Amino acid sequence: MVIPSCCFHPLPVADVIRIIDKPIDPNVLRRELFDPAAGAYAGFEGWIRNENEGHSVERLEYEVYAPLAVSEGEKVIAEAKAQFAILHAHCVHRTGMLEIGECAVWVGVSSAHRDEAFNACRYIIDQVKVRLPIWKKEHYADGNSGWVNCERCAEHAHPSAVSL
Amino acid sequence: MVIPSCCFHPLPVADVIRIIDKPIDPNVLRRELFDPAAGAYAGFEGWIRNENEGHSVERLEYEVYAPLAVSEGEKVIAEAKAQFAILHAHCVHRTGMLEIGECAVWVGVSSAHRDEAFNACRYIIDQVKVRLPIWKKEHYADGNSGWVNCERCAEHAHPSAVSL
Amino acid sequence: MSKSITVRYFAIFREHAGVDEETVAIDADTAGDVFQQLKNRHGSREPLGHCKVAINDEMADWNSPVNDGDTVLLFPPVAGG
Amino acid sequence: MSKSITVRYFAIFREHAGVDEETVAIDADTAGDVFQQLKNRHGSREPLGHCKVAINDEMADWNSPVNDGDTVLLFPPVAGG
Repeated sequence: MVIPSCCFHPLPVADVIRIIDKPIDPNVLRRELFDPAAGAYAGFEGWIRNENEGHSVERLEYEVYAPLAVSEGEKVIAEAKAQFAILHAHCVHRTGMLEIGECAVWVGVSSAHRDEAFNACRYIIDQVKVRLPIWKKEHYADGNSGWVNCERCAEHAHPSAVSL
Repeated sequence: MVIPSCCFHPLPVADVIRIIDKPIDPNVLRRELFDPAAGAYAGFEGWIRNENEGHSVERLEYEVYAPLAVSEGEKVIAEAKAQFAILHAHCVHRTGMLEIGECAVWVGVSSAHRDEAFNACRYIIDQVKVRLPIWKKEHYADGNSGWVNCERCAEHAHPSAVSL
Repeated sequence: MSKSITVRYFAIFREHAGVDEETVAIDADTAGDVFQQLKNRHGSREPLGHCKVAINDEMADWNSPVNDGDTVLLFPPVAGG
Repeated sequence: MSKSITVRYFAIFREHAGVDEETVAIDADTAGDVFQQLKNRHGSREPLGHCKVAINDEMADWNSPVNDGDTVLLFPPVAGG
């Protein structure tokens, strides 16, 4: 379905970050960022890919602690709005089991000019990846599975590298 | 309509840059970039905004010399693919009369990791804006109109600033 | 002095502990003490600096004090996106 | 020596010239010569460096040579996106 972008009207937008267990629909989400003063829109999507660090990945399971993911995500977006001259910024993150090609996270930013949209979009996804309480477990083609950043990290942790 | 992104299948993609006179549909376009090896998607859209350099803008008229816009656009995308480790990159630009809020240009890039998607997307839109034979005429609320980068630029051109 | 602390485990920590949540009697001054003393529960050899902690649903530091009745959330290294 | 050159005007150049295209007899060695000698047609005071030119549908430089029968496309400053 083509929604002519000229026919936009501001949607009621209460939440700038959302955790959902259904497919992300970027086409609906980007419409929430429309603004007659917006000349630029930058969007980022994280997709499930079929490989990670040499492992063949079949699907990915996300665990999200929603109360703190939302409060920390709101902080990230507020920081982006304080740092960059943007109009609107939203983020949606999936939880649950995702298949190859599915969208795990979406970030959208609208602004008058493109510099700010790109920079804010990049800031938000970078921060979301390192600050929000979200974990993913890869399920491999060989039947094994592993928590990303956890098991391999623990294997390689030597006492001398331990720090508070 | 939600198209579950898990159900993608590669679309036949002949042209990486297109000039069209109908609304741009980013949701269809982004699907062309799906790839099982893609972990990141960066998208940019240029929207018609209601103001430029203090003028209240009512609509924007694009003129495109398509044969050279396409050949120059193909060069830009080939350069992006040579410079950045990306999987797919496409660009679509509108021609004709556009209303406030409409999408004038769309750029989409998919890649394994997000750095490359962001950098290639930014490169493509930056080059498209300065290299492709595309012009826009702003129609103002007061009934006047003006070619962007042309009339004001000509007004301010002093002989001493003229250079080859 | 022993405090009653409710501990919540996430992701790999939960898998190791075998429970989402448990209440323990523990002699701990800080969130870091809780992590170290429950090594045999969450089973992690991660450096503390790789992990995160929240107390009563607010992000905290490893040297944040814990009080009797607090809920401490132990977060393994995050991997959003 | 006079050459027969077909000139195509775009955007504001076309509006000034009042035609999309015309064939002129002109004594010009380069694309830049064409631009300068047709100032009263395209009416532009733009510096050449702000404008672009194509010859026979290939992007060219202002010092590219023009030959009898060529089509020269005069592009005012572009503004895509």
